[in-house]
Amino acid sequence: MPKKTYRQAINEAIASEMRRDHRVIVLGEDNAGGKGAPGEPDAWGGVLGVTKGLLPEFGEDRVLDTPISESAFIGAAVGAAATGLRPVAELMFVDFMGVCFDQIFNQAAKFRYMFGGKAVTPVVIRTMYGGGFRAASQHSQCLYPLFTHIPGLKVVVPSSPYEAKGLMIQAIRDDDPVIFFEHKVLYDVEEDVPDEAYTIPFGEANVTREGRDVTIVAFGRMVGFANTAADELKRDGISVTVIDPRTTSPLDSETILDSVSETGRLVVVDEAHPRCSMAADIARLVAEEAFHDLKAPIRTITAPHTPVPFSPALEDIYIPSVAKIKAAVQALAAKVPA
Amino acid sequence: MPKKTYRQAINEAIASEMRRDHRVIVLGEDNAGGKGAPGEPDAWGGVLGVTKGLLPEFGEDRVLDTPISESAFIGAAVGAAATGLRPVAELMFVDFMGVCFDQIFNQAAKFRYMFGGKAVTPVVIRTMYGGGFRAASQHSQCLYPLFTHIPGLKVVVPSSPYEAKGLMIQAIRDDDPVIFFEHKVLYDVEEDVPDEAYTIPFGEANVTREGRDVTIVAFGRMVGFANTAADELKRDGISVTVIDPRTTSPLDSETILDSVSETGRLVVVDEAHPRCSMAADIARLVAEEAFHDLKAPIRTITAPHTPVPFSPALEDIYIPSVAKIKAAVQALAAKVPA
Amino acid sequence: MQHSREFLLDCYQSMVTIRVFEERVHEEFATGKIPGFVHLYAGEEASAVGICSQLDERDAIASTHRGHGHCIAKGCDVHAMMKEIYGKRGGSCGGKGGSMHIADLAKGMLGANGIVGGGPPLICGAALTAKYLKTGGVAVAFVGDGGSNQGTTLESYNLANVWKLPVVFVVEDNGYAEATASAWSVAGSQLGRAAGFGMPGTLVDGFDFFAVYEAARTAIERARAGEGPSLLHIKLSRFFGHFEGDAMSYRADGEIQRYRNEHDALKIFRRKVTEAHLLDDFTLDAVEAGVVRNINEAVAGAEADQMPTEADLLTDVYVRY
Amino acid sequence: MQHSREFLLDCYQSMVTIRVFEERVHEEFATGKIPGFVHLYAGEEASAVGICSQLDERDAIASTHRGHGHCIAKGCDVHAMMKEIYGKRGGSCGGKGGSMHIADLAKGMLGANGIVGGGPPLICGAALTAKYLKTGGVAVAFVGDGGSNQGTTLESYNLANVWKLPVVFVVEDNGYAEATASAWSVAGSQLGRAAGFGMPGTLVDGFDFFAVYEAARTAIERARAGEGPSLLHIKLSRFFGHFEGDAMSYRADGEIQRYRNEHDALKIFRRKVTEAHLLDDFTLDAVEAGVVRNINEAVAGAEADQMPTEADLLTDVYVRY
Ligand SMILES: Cc1ncc(C[n+]2csc(CCOP(=O)(O)OP(=O)(O)O)c2C)c(N)n1
Ligand SMILES: Cc1ncc(C[n+]2csc(CCOP(=O)(O)OP(=O)(O)O)c2C)c(N)n1
Ligand SMILES: [Mg+2]
Ligand SMILES: [Mg+2]
Repeated sequence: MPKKTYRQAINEAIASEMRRDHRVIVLGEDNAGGKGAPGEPDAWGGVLGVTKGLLPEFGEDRVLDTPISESAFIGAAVGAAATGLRPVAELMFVDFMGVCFDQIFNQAAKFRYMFGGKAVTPVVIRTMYGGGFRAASQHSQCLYPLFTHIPGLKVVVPSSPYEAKGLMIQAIRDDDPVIFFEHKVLYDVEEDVPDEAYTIPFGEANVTREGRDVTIVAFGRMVGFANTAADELKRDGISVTVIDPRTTSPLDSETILDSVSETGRLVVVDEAHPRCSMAADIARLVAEEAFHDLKAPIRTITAPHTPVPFSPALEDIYIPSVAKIKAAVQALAAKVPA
Repeated sequence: MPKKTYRQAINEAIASEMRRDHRVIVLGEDNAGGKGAPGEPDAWGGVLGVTKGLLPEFGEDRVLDTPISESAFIGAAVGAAATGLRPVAELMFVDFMGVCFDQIFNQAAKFRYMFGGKAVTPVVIRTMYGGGFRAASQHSQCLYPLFTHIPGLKVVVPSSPYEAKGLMIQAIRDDDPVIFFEHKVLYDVEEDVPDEAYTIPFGEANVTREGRDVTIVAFGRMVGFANTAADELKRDGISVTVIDPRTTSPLDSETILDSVSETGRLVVVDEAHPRCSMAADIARLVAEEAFHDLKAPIRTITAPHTPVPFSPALEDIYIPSVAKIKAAVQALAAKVPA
Repeated sequence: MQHSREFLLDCYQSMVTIRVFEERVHEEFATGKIPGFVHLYAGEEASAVGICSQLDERDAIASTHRGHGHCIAKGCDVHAMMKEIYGKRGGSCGGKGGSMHIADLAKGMLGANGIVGGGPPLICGAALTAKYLKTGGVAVAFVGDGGSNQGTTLESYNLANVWKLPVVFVVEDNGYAEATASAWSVAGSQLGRAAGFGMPGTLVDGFDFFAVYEAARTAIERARAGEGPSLLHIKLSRFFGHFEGDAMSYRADGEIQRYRNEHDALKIFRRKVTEAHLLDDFTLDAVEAGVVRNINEAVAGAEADQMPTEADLLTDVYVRY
Repeated sequence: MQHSREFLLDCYQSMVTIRVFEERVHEEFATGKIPGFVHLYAGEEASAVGICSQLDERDAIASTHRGHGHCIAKGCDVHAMMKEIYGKRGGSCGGKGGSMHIADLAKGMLGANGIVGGGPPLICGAALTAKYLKTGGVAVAFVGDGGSNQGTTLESYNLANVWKLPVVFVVEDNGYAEATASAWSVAGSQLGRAAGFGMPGTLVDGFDFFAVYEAARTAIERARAGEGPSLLHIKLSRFFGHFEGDAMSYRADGEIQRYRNEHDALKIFRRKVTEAHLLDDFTLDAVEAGVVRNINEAVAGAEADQMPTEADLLTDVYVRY
């Protein structure tokens, strides 16, 4: 199987769906780039090149650049979805949600319910999230917990190129509004990705490591960290299950509860801030529904309750690390009754 | 002590701070009302009358009506706070956050950290929340979990008139950005409220009922429900502690953990949606930090994962109820080992 | 523009339906039977009907919190609307939406909207669909004078023109946003803004159906021809408060009575069509009588309908979850 | 307008400082020493300095992601700025903000801003403070051509005028928002929009310090006199990419070279002041040499400075929590 980056995987997923269904269109700031400018068309293909090449293949009717006015063009994507298209809109960085959240959480998310089941809004909103880019407080947030809180939205947090492709195709074919979180630090990560189209269903977790002692639930970029931690811990004789829920909404509770019923120990790794986070959300799930299976306190590992710092020296200790995950697992495993 | 409504208590708090400090100003849509119109000035005093009477006392320089442009005027409040005033701005319904969230979560919340501790942004954003008004999906949300997630914000959820007055005065005197959540259904609730100014510190929970069997943590309007449930359960011989954290950020973890260490049983009541909620947040706290004190699963009671319905028949079963709280406590108490 | 008798009768019927519907909701609200926030459109009928009478199923509209008139003009079922306002199961939205969220996507009515400025971005999307699928459709966004200051609206002016979308922006200026006068809250002017964003703008007497019709015709034709968006600044008045329960102390003494006497769109329409011998009073009276019967039935139907039940609470959130 | 020698020297020094600072950051970035997203202001110096040279500590500015020039023009310490860009402890923000968040509230510099359109609402607030406290201060919001389409900016035009705030909106139109041409993304025109919101607007040659100075003087005087906001549409060009690393294939061949040759604000300033015998080349050269020394020291200082440490991570979130 050919190796592809996370960036390529997403690009390929969008392109293949555009070939399959003419209702799929792409829009966002500089999704092509060079609009109205004297130089090359498709000059950017997105700020980090994810949509590069779509313009030459699909043309200006289907790959639309936009003025900087997120409310208008994210809202336009929502309105287009409600009237028959299947737009893939880009909110460049999720940090920009604050200028357009209404169109997402009050419009797209609620149409179906408010209108008594008579609306279908198949919009995908792609957005970059996460730290590690030295992009500071307004370009490094995770924020998927805010979207997960909102009924009516589906929230996807792909952890690898293979996952990204299958989940993006699913997102585009899905009939509900989907927020698709792309971790900017993962774009250059490579793995085997099939050329053909495939879907990964929403709400079905991926168990990336199987173990007996401790369950780790991790999201997005943190899945890779958890896998590394699990592999290293294995050498120390600690056997860890790693669960990648893939989507935070819907959430595959069953896989998590099943695993905890075997291990009795849970670590949740969430790159977001701690309060009202996915870490808290999973902790709630297990403390309410699998309490009697738990043999030890739940441990959550998150970023701290501070904005994301700019300085590499600070950002590196800000983001959850493999070392922190290992330490948490070791502390829990130490409590294994002999 | 004179009886006052929640509405009066808030009004009195703002008025007394305006008398005390000329830097305190008020702004929002129709906070006076009748601006530019041929009829009476102060025609509305806020959409539900909370700021009524401020214009006649303090004049147009200090009670500013605004065009409908929440980004501009909430942002103006933030900018005014960063340059020396102490604005109390109104975001009429918290449901409208989607058109102005950037100025709150990326600007006000982050100035201090991004600028290395060199900014002070003493802005208060008052906002209405909650169900029960038959105001449907876009005028009934709670959404305080979204604000609680954001480092840099303080989030206040007063549960009664007495609480509202003391917390509002604290909010205005506080040097950090504060989001002040007013439950629209509580406005006409009355209780004894002193005439003089007093503050209630942030991050110090109020224990409204003391009991041995079960701890309930409840927020805002849900505190009253929890108190009623506790009183009724007492007659059945179940002794319940009710904790009103007052502020979700900062959170008084200690009082909650202390209580759970005595009761071993926890019910969290949160009117918000379940995912990444305060219910989840408190469950995380206890499952991580007081796990060994727990004698039974944590129970959370929230609204369901759906938008708020309009029909009274649906809204009444949508909002957590005294009956649901009692049932949860009873179920937990039944598991009390004899 | 020559109008057929039939067309004029249809338009009159629409306008009267809005008026009688709203007057009746006002009365029933006062009795406590109707829950929630209700914003009435009475007085503004010529705007909704003058515009929507030129639209068909290809065409979409987005409305505001004050949506009943737009719904009726775009052909929504008034019986289902009334049930919705009562929160009943047979309502347009099964009782889940209420007055502020009535929609009928099949009819191109993309919904009333509880968010001021919520509609214009959505309508850019509906216009994009029409343009992309080459349906020939146009999309109309109604906003109030208050909503004309919201950033979402202003951004949409730009986007619609940059993308050359078939949009008509209709600013229904009834003089107030809640209790705030548009004379104060709108810096510059609606037409100046249209020009600032490079699109044609027209000031329209919103009490005169024919004035609205003509201005809208030009804008709609322009949109259908692929020439891009236009803006109509329609001056009119609401006959009731901002919402039901509003004491309206911000309005001048006798203001509403004056509008009702001198600027009633229904009376003006009747005068014009009878004076021109296009329709006679007898026929128009019959239309009114028919509308009153229909609205009576709508209210009776709404009162008789069932409330939704617990089984309905959790449905309709997702297509599939 | 007559300018003193001293004033002109100060302004030239500011402009040269911006230029040399930016050219140097460009070089250092290429070596990999500077982390993150960096947007350079070189080429636009006459705008920042033409305006900020007329402001004092009462006055506030809000900047954009492309903030270095505004910071320098408003008097921020270039040594602390350079440290900040390197993420060092002695930086303006202790390394927590970086290039996109340099601020100095004591100097009335309310911050660069990572959010396009983030500044104008804030500047309305700074203007409100000045108006309410009667400080005589004015508040200036810089936005790009791209930012001129953001709803937050457009709302601020209206609010500033409705409240008659002492604001100057400065649209720095460098022809591009990222890779998108302003000729395409801005429907209508900046001046048309100013008129649409009822405020004066002036088109300004942004390569000419004196043109900027004069246009800004009128706008600032108007604001100080309590007459409300104005807008300046300043045409200029950036000499580097959108951010460091941008290959700029969207620009015309030779475009930047042409601007550097024919529209360099520094060269134009030098020519004007020497031709008018206000300053001589020798003095100006000395200024340049001094600036180069200063920036060399700034870079050396930044390289030598410490990184913040774990103890700094959790501080500065709240005044008290
Ligand atoms: C974003 C937002 N801000 C404020 C409100 C509250 N609100 C509802 S209607 C209204 C006034 C709208 O005035 P206008 O646009 O003139 O419409 P009209 O009511 O006159 O028809 C306001 C402020 C809202 N629903 N949404
Ligand atoms: C709300 C928001 N949308 C998009 C971006 C990404 N972005 C950063 S700068 C920029 C272009 C800004 O163009 P312009 O306003 O012309 O300023 P210039 O870069 O030309 O100085 C964009 C799209 C952002 N930072 N914030
Ligand atoms: Mg109005
Ligand atoms: Mg630009």
